[in-house]
Amino acid sequence: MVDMIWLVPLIPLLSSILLMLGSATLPRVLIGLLGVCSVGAAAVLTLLVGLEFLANPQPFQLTLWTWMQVGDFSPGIAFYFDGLTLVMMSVITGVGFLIHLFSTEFMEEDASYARYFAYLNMFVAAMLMLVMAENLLLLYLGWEGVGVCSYLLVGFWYQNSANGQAARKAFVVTRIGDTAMALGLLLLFTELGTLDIQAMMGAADQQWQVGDRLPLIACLLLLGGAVGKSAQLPLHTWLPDAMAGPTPVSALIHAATMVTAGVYLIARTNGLFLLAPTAMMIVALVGLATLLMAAFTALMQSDIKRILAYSTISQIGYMFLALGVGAWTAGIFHLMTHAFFKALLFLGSGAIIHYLHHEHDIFKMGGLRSKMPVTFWSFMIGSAALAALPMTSGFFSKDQILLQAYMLPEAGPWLWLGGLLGALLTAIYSFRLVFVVFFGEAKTQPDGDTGWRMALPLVLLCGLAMVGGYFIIPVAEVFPAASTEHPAHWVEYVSISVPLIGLLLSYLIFHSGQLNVDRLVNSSLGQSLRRFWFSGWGIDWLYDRVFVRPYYRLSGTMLNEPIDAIYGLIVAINQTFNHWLAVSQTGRIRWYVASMVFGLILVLTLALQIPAEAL
Amino acid sequence: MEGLNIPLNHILLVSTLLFSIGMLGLMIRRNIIFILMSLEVMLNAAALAFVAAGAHWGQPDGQIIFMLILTVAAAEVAVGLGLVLQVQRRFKTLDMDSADRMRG
Amino acid sequence: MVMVNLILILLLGGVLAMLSESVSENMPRRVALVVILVDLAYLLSELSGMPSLTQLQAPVPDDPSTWLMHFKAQWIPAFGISIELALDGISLLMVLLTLVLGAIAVSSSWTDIMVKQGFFEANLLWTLAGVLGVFMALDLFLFFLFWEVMLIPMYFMIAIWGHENRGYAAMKFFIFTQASGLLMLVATLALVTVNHSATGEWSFSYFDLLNTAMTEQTAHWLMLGFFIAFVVKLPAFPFHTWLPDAHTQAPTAGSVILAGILLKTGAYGLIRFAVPLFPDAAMDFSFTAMALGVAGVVYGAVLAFAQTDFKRLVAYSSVSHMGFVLLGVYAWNELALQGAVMQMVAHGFSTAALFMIAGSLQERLHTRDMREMGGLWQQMPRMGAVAMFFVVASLGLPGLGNFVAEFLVLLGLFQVNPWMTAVAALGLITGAIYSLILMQRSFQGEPNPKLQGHGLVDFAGREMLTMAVMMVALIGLGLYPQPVLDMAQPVLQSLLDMTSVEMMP
Amino acid sequence: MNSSQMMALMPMLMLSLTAVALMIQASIKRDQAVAWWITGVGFLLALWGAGYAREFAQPVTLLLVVDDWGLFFITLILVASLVTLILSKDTFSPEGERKEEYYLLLVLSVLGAVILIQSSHMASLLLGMELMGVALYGMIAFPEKGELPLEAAIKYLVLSACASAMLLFGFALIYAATGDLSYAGMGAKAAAAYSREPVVLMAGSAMILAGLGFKLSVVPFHMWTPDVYQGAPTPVTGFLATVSKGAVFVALVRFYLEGQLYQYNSLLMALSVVAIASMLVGNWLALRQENIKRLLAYSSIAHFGYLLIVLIALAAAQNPGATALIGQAITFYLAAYIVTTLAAFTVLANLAGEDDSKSMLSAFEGLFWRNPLQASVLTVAMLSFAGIPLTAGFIGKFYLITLSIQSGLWVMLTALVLGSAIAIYYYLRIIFAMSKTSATKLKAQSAATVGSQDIVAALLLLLVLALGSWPQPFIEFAGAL
Repeated sequence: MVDMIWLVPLIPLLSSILLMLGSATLPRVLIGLLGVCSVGAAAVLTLLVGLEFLANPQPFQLTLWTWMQVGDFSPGIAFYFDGLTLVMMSVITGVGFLIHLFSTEFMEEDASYARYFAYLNMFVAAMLMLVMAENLLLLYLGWEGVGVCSYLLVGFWYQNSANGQAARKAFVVTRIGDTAMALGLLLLFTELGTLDIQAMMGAADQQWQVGDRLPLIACLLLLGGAVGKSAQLPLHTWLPDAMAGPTPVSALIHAATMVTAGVYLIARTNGLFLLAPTAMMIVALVGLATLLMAAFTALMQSDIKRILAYSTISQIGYMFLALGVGAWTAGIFHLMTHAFFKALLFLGSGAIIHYLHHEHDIFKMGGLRSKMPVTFWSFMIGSAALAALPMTSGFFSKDQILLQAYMLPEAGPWLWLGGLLGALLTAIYSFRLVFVVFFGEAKTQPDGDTGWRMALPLVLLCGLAMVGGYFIIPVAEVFPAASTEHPAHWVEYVSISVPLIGLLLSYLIFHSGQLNVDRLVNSSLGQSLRRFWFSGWGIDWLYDRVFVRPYYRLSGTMLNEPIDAIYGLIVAINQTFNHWLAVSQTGRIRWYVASMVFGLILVLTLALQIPAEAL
Repeated sequence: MEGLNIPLNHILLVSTLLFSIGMLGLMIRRNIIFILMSLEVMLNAAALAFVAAGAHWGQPDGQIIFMLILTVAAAEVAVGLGLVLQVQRRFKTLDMDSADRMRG
Repeated sequence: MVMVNLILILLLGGVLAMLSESVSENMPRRVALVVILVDLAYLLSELSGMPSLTQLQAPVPDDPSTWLMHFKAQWIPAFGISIELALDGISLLMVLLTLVLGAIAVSSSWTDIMVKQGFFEANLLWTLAGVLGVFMALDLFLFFLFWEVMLIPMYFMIAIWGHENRGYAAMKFFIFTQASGLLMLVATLALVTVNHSATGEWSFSYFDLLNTAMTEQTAHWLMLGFFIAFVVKLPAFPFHTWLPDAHTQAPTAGSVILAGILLKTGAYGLIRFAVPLFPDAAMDFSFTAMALGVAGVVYGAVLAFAQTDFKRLVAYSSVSHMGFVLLGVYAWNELALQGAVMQMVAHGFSTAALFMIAGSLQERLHTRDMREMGGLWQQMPRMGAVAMFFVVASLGLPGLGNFVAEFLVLLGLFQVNPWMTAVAALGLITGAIYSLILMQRSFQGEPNPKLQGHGLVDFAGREMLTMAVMMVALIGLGLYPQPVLDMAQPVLQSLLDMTSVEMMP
Repeated sequence: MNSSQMMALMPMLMLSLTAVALMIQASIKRDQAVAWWITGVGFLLALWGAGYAREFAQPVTLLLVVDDWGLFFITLILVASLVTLILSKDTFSPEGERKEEYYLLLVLSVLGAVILIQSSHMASLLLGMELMGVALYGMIAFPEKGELPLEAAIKYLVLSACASAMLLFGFALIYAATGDLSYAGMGAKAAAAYSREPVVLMAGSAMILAGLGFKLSVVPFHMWTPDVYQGAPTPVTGFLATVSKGAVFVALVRFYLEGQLYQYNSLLMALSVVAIASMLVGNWLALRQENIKRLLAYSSIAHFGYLLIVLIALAAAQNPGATALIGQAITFYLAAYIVTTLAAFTVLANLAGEDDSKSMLSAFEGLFWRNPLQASVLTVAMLSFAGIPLTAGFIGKFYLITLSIQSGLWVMLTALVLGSAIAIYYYLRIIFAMSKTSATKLKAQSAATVGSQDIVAALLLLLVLALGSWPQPFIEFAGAL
């Protein structure tokens, strides 16, 4: 069975190709079936392979063919399968399947139904390649592949140039990170002689000492790729804009799978990062900074999808924090639970948007609790998990992260405190969303509640979001053993209670109105803070001024080829000579004779330069 | 030839002078007749130099060449005068500065 | 003789195509296509008798008998000039590329040539013949001859069937390449003279000239002569300015051939002549050359972004892409060289396809100005999808040929100069920026109201077939480039061996 | 003079006989067609004579030297004269009945050229050059209509006479210094003269170079060229550009070699400056010229600038191999130039005739579609001038570059490359104009019948291509001279 894993990415890929070729001819039903079933089949295969693996947890690898061989450089089209791979594949195919199913209803009326599923299937295939890759080059293939699919799907409704703008931004910003990552690959191969992840980590272990300069550089370059893809500071700006795509796309790509690829990358190359403690610390700090920045920003947004987008950035910040403090398992665990509840939330918001005529502003919604019960409960559960209320899946994963962060010597408690602040904010903004959208008075009328193709995924994801915390992910072999020490109990209690406090605050502010923050908000400091947070800490503005506009200006001023001016000058010189010489051809005999006389004098002068000894 | 022993260089100098005068005439004269006359002066300057050089070396060659030059000059002038007639007929002037239809 | 026949078939085919115009207006293009396919089939049938191409023997650069094919006939014995053609892995690759893209070029101009079709197809075939000659000639005189002569039909293609500003573009193209060719001629003759004074024999044969001994300074100057000729054709910054004009103004088939094949002659020349003939000088010069390569990569990309003319944008992207080739060649190690060779092939397809799309748009919209486009996907989804494919290919999406090429170049370059690699890698980012803006301005965005109801015709059978060939080629190169790598490997290896031996103190 | 020497002068004799025959014919019955035929037969006989004379190659008195090299050029200029003759038929037949003097002038001019080529003495040089020149004045001024031919003739006459005077004066000075009038004698005595009278010797040589430089139209003695080219009847221009210039160059080479002028650095310097100036100025002048005849005039300036490189290279030639190469180079380049120029003027004569406006570039637009044969010939001629491979001009340039490299003439080489690079532009302009499609609406010429001129053009085309693509036989031939 395990030999069949190459089918897992292949099936969606084939389906994608089929959909592209038949986009004009296939009937819609068939399109939907093909799109959903291919991922479903991949999910089933994953399940079967996973069961076999769990029975006999031996990592294995499968080489299909040698991609290219140039000297010592011989990356293969090869897969590596272990617990981490299994987790990722399960999330991708499982959640992916549900989202595909959801999409059949969500996209029902869209003219480009086939194109949508083609892209989506291709994305699944690329994402699977990413997580299954045995070597970094193949991983890079998947990495760029998902990038392109993300680009295509964000800009799916291409007639609106704003969407195209968002799509290009997503691609280009992540490409910046990707380029760093590519350089990392070059460095790793040049130094270690291989890109095969396992072999590379082995070689690194032998060649490098902990704290060396080279592993630090390599890790930082990889981190560059990771922050790009995972929308962490400073390359996070694309994700909120990427919400321009269809909502299921946001759920799949920009919440559950692709954006967590950076986390996967770091976890996968943990052997390298362990050699570079400084890099680990940077990862943790990036995570912390991002989670706080995004949480503050999420608090201020009014577009339902942007709230979720910033919340995603923030949650991935937690994962980075986890990776940075060495809580590998916790990071991956949070990745999984986050995939469940964030997909749930996104799909829920998709349902709202779908039935509310593409309304995105939460303040124009309200009171939807009774009209859309399935959606409401989805949101309740999803938000609870997001806020990490006890016993939800998010609780288990986030709690582990915070505790392990606390255990880190020296910086630990500070990281923990930062994480707590984030948790508080998370609880506030997630329930702010719930209260504003589902309680209070109704401002718009939905067309109804979800049909079964939407409801089923929501319900299933609700279940996962609730019980996901009890899953045990089989990654013990993948990562170095975490310390078994536990922090003092009060730390644990504080960690548990903070989200509850956040919930309470949120209730008081946004539902009961007992806590009035208007004065605070309307103060001048409050206003400017609000604006500052709302804009995502002004980072977009900064980038626009520092990078985007100068680039436009640069290319604009060079439009007419400065280099050509040099050649233009040569031409002009020749033309000038031509002009003056042509003028000299006056047509008059006397002038011509003068020229000859001049020539005669010239020749005589030159010829009479007789060396002194001859005279 | 006793008593008439002028150094060769002096005669060459004179002929150079003549040559230059002819050339100057070519440059400043606009009338085609004068131009032809200037040419004649130049040719004769060369002829003079030949004669002198022949005398210097005691050879007849210089004088033979002189004869040749006379012939050549005559031929040139003959054709030249023929053209002058045409010029006068068609351009209605002998001013050569007016013959500048082709230029540039 | 096979090689001579290959060239003759094209030359005579050109005459035939010209004559066939009298039969029917549409005859020449059919004749041209058939001629190219016959040529290709002939080559393949001759190759099938050879030992498996994947296990090519490593040709010893200065021993012609180890090459795949070798042909030598006296031509001008007074100067030791002969008709010497030879084929090794790299030339074979280039020859195959030439013929395949040649067929594609004919297909790409199937309908847009209105006048003098016969002469057009003849010029096309003659250009191809010249290019084949360039790729196979190993007598430096003969090489120069092909190098210059192939420009003439190309010149006519631009000057007669080009777009609005064709005169200027054709002239610029011709003068740039001719003037730089003069330098190469001087360098060639100087090299031969040096060899002559050393051995007392006149010879233009590559094999005789390879090991010419000369002073460092001489080698440096001569190398420069070759280098400039080749990088003008490549083109490399700052000699590239003929390219945007020529590509933009050429008819579609002309652009396809220019970008797909003609540029590669420059790269081929560098690999075959500029470096091996003067290994030490070339190595001394490599930093400058690589710096030019990097400059080209970035400069081309920045300028591409600014363009509003579809073809001009693609043209500048070529400048950027060929910068990678220059980098690959002068990094001069196996990885980088393989990358350069890959880039030559992959860029041939991806850019040719983009030019074809540009041509199709021009044919339908009568403009190349992207400000007049927008939202074309709606009316022409197939063309849009195809364009998307080649755009992402050109921005270096892994899984497609261009990625393999660029990655190998960067990998090889990194071992030589990491900092330069880092700057060159900027090309990946800037490449994404201009590629995507191309899609945005033409196929995506709000549909241009002026184009509504124009009844734009989407790609149909012939066009899709042509495109499919190139797509399959790029995917093949991207996922299993090994056949190409294997073909080039022995050649590159022996070149590397040779230069490394010579560079020993 | 014995009979073998007489045989050696066979081409000259034949031409003289032709001249006499023409005069007799004129006195009997004036008929242009007959005169044309007589001239043609005369040229053919002279051609035969040139072949016949090879067996009797020897110096004939002090004045003339008959050798293979000279005979080859005689053959070449006879061919050129034949072409001129063929082209002249159409040009001058509209002039009316009484125009057969033209043919007499042509024959005399060719005779002058032949003498010039074989001259080895000051006197024969003078006679040859004047015979050729004076006849040419007449040929240039021959058309009765239009002012341009007359203007051209008078300009040529005055300036040419001035140049002759310079030449003569130069010879007088050299004679004064050395006491000898034959080239060989001068060469033999020059060394002694140099130590005695260097100024006179050098001044004399310089004036001779100036005088010959005028005929070759090198800068700064070039100014007459465009005006005369433009004003003269097109066949005459072709004749002037090929026969006159070719013969003068051969004479220059003889004088230069026999007189051993290459020994004097100051002279070489003067030659170099003139050569470089010609290469650059000629090409610059041609750059934006709209009249093709003038353009070709300017381009010829540049070409003789290129050719002068050979003379300079001679000074640096150390071994016989290098000298042989130089001989080949002169022969090949000159031959290539003559053939190419003939081809170009054939087309010009066919298309432009004597209408000045028709020799403008604009008149050639779309020629490819109206008259493919003539357009192809002109294209190949232009490519040959530009030195593109497969044409004769390329091999010529190949020689020049090789020579410059061998002799280490880097400055000359640079000028050559620069000049050639500039030249590409204007040669290409002509080709581009001919390929313009906008002019295709112009009616196709009603030249349904293939005239003799088409055949001449086609033959010249083949010759240019053959010299360029299969030069080996000719190289061997030139090497044997």
